[in-house]
Amino acid sequence: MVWLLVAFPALGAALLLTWGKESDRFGHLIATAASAASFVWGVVLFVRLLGRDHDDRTVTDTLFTWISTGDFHVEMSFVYDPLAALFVLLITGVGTLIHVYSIGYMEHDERRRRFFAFLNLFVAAMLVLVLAGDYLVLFLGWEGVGLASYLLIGFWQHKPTAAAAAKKAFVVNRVGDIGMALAIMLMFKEFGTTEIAAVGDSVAGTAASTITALGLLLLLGACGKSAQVPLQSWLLDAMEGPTPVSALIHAATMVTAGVYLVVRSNAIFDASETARTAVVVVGLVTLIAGAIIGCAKDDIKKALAGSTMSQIGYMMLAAGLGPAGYAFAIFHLVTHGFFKANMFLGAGSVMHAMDDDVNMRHYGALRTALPVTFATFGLGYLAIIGFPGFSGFFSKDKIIEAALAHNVWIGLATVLGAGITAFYMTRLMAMTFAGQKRWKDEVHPHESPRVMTVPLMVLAAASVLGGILLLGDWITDWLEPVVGHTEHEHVVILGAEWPPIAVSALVTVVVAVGVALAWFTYGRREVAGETPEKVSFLTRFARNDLYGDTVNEWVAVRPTMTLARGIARFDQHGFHRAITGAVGLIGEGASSMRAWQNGFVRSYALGVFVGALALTLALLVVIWR
Amino acid sequence: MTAFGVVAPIIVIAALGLLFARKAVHAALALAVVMIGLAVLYAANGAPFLFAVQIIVYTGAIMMLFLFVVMLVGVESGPEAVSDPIPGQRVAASFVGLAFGVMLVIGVGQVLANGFSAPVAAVEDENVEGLAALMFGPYVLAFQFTAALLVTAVLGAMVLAHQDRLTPKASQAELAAQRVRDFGADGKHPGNAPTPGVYARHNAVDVPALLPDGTPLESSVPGSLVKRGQVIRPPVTGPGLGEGNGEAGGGSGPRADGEAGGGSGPRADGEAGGGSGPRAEGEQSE
Amino acid sequence: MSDLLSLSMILFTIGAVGVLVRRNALIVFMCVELMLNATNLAFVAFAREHGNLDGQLAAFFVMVVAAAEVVVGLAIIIAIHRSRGSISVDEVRQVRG
Amino acid sequence: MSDVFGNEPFWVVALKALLIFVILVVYTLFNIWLERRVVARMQHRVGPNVHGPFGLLQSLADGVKLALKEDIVVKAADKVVYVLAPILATIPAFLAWSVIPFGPEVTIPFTDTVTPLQLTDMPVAVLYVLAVTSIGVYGIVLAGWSSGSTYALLGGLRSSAQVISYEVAMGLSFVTVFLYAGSMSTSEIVSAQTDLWYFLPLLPSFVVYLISMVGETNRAPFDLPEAEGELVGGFHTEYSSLKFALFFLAEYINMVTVSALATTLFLGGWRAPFGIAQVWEGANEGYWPVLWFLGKTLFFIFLFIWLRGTLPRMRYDQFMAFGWKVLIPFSLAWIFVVIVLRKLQNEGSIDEVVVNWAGVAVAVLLIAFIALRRDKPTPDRPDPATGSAADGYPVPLPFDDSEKESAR
Repeated sequence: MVWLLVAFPALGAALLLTWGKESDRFGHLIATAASAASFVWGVVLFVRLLGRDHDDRTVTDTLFTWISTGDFHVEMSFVYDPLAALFVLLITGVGTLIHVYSIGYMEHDERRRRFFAFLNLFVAAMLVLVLAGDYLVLFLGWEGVGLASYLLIGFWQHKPTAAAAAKKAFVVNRVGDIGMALAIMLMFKEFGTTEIAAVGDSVAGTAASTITALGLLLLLGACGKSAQVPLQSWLLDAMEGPTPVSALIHAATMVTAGVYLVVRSNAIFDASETARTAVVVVGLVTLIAGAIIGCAKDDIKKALAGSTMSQIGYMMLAAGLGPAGYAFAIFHLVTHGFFKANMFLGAGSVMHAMDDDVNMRHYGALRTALPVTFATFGLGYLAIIGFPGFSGFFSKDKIIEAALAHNVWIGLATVLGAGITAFYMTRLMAMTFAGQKRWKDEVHPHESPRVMTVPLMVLAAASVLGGILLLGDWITDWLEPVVGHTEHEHVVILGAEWPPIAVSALVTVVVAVGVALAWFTYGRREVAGETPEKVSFLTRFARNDLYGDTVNEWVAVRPTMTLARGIARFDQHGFHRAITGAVGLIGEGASSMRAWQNGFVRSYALGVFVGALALTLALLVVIWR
Repeated sequence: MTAFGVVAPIIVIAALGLLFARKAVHAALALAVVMIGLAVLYAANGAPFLFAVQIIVYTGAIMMLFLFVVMLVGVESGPEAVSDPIPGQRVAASFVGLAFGVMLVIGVGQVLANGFSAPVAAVEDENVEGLAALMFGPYVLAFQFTAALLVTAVLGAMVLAHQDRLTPKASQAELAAQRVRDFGADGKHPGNAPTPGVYARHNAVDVPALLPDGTPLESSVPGSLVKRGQVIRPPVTGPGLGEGNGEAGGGSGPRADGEAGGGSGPRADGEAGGGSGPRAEGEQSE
Repeated sequence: MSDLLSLSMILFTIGAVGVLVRRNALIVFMCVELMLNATNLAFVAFAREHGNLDGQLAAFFVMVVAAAEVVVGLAIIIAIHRSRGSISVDEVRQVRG
Repeated sequence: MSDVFGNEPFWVVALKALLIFVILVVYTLFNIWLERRVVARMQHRVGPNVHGPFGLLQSLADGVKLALKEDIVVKAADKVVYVLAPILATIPAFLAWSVIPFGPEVTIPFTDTVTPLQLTDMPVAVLYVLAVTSIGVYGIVLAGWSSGSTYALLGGLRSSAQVISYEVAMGLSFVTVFLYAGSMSTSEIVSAQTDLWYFLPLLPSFVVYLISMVGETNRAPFDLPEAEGELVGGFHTEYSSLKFALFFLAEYINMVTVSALATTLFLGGWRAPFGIAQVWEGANEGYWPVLWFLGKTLFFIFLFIWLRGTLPRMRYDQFMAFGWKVLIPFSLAWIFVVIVLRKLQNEGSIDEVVVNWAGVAVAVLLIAFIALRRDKPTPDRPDPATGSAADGYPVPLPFDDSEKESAR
């Protein structure tokens, strides 16, 4: 009955999209109920799975044969295993909270029913993605997620920027999809199957180069969906969508699909050192790049988006570490899902209070005006910077530890990343909630309604308590059937073995430095009401998203446009001429033959017989030869 | 091959008749002869079932349909004009036909010269069963398709030949009621028109019937004959009829009385106006 | 065998010439039927020569298809006659009702 | 089907053909006389009783008179077709008889030759009869067309449409017989009826056949092509003398043909009626079966005459609707039932005897049902002859003098 998980939101989406206007009044409730039902069912299944034997925690639910042609068979099958179970809970749980939040956030939007339909569609697609037992089915969910994100980012289609952002997200994602599609085709060619388990079994005994190619292609797909360098540029623009969308898609779920893909394909990555290294490099670069971008943005959502990039970079990096990191990647993914959703929704709450102004330089001193938002946001903040005891502390710590054990320089880079994270998050907190009020008098900040704050509270609680999952190494244990056993590795720096507590201490110190720097820069000093123009090169660099768009423009867009123009010119002057010339020729020939077209049926019959005669003659000639 | 010797010339002559017949009906008859002849050949060549089907389907159904259409449309379709509107069509057609025939002869001759590998072994006794086994075995799909084809063809023909009624068709009861209403309104006789009298000098319908009292019933003569002025008066059948017919309305004597008064119901009414005029004409032309 | 085939060829040729020469749509149609019949005869002849019944079955199918064709064809002729008052194939020169 | 057919000496075939011809012509003369007598009896008349014993030679006299009448060829007629039409109507009528079995194998007197009492037979004999009948339609259509008369044309069209329509229902009623007998050859169908005549297990088919055979022969109450009130004489309005006689002959032979076919297919052909063969061993041997055969045929002829004497003519559209919308769908449904039964039987799911007797039981129930329905009291209608119908005969209303006076 795993399919029920998908069925609820899918049905909700279908219902809301086809039902007429009369469902405007209660459509959002249907959608929320569908999502909640899916969550409840997810919990039930999860409990059932807990009750099973440690090694017997995989439930396969085959619905029907989707494709059957020749030797190629694709079953429409859902695999419910520990990894998928975690994801299901995260998606439906956070998803339901965001549904609830959206009831308040989108209250005055005319097209609220449609918005909820898209949300449900997204949840359904994401569930298909994580439950898929076959890469082709996974691809179905993958594309469904892409579609839903396109629809949601561009939900306020009346804004040209939103429409452009949606298009950009769609196009960039397609680049990643090419990798994904090629990977699936390669699997079919090499293994004759695209079933995930079967592919995992077939990896042994396949040429290393093939596996590497497969891993790199999958990584390309993951980069697209998870906004990793070099396909990161869409994520920042995607903040044009309604804030719940940013929370759901661009923080908690969709962008994690890439991480999921890498972890799910662990068999492939385990077998290829090169692919793993590529993943680590991509993760590391994204981690630092995202963090730097986060430092320079004045737009609260874009700052958070940079943070998301950065955090997903952490997960990617962890996933690239192989069996040592898979479980921690997922662990961080879950905790990140909690606190990032929390903070995005908090940002939404702030915007709600500030009449949809997103510029942090117009905020300040909101802690008194928005006490609940401030409190929940603050908890999320503590979680993300890794304040000891909070969920982010455990999850990030584990990744840093594993990275240090893997390679000292990579580990140190992740430590640096943690410091930068602390810096920009403190900056964000300080600019938003601390200091003097900088908003204009006509703005009257007010706390959001209960329907929005309750999800915030729940998510804040989860952000704080997420670390529980690590108790007694539960999560590594839980995921072991899927990703293999996680060895506890020892961190060795300068020939000496560092105990975990020492690593934690190091990280905490670095984080404290970051916090202090930010606090002294933004908390204690007056923040300018407008974005300063005279800034250092580094700041401008960061503000412009590290010139990611410019690079894209020069590397991809310009050459393509030039090529297209050349082809168009050739088409105009070459092909067109040739075709019109041919047409003219045929036309003249036809008018000279028009005399034959006399309208008499019998003349045509004569033609038919002459033709038959000629054919028979030809036949006879062939026979005689 | 005695059957062939007898039938083949008939078939060829009939086929040529199809080519040269002036009237469509003659052509259809010629074709029917061809088809029956072919059926005989089928029967003589181990295909008794085809023999029956050929006659029932081709001769009985298809050609009958042709005849129907000929009769429906053929009244004004006279013989074709002598000159062909397409220049050179006849010559070209004859040439192409001849070339085609030659080609066929050569082609089939080629096949025959190569000979057949299979021996002549027609299974005549199990003809029907054998055909059934083939039809419902390997060819069952084709058989089903022909069924679909026939249904489609019937529907298509009905659509093509159908003419929509603008008003609902009057039922028998309505027609009867209308007749009675007409009778009530202006005395139109509700039954059949009376049949003409019989006077066996020649074709007898141009003689009006006589009422029991000896007067001629003018409405018994077909209207077209009256228009043409071909109505004949019986010379002498009753006393005084010969001289009495001229004064129609104002007749003298006791019989005129009876006519005017008794008049035997509605029929007299109907006839009174219509009958007298034409009758005068008829006399003049006679 | 060759007798039957010769007859079949003669009939086919006559039918072909008839289609080309006659102008009455009905007779043209009959000539088409004559050609079909000629092929049927060839089918039967070959069936006998090969000693199996497939040829006869083919002839049977030809008959069925011919019946369908005639039904529709005659309906078209009637429709044309109704709209143009003529059934000469030479009259039907424009593609409009 | 015996191997004898097609392999007999020429003189035997010629003799049999001649005999069939003679029998048919004589039978036709007899039937005409019979019809006149029976209809007369039904109408409280006497009928022809002057020429010959019981007036038996009346038909012969009429025939001679008809043949000697002036032969008129209408001016507007298409001469060739006009002459051809009656011949086309008559020849197929005779041809159909070549496959009708009159009796079992017999020895020709004064020789040693043993031959079946049947001109020939073929695997598709019944279809052959259908085919020949459909050629006979040409005579009617062409007669109607070539006369150059509107009445004749309409009568011819009507007639051929009628015959073709009812031929379908007729053919469908044959199908069940073929299924039961496993053959389309007349002789085998007869021999398949040794134990049980098919009219009982196949009663619905039999009824359909009875109705369609009347329609097929243009007889009352389906004699629409010759509906005198509408079409004068129908397709033969313009015919006279010998040509008309040929049409007349064809019609009566067709009647006998369909009767003989009914006998062959449903009433056991030349087999002696039930009971006789059990009592008398030789009933089905020698020349006796011819008697049974002609007797059964005569029964159907009587049925024709009876119908003519009883029923009024139907309206044309009702008649066609009945054929297409009642008889044919019903036949199809019944064929389906029979096919299912035969399939079950062939697979051994049910016993043949059970099927047969189930059919018989259904038939008996049907007959009983109809009979009981007839017994239901009909609602009282005002008797048109009130007051003077004491002895049960209707008489005209009492003449009222006062009315007559006022009319004057």
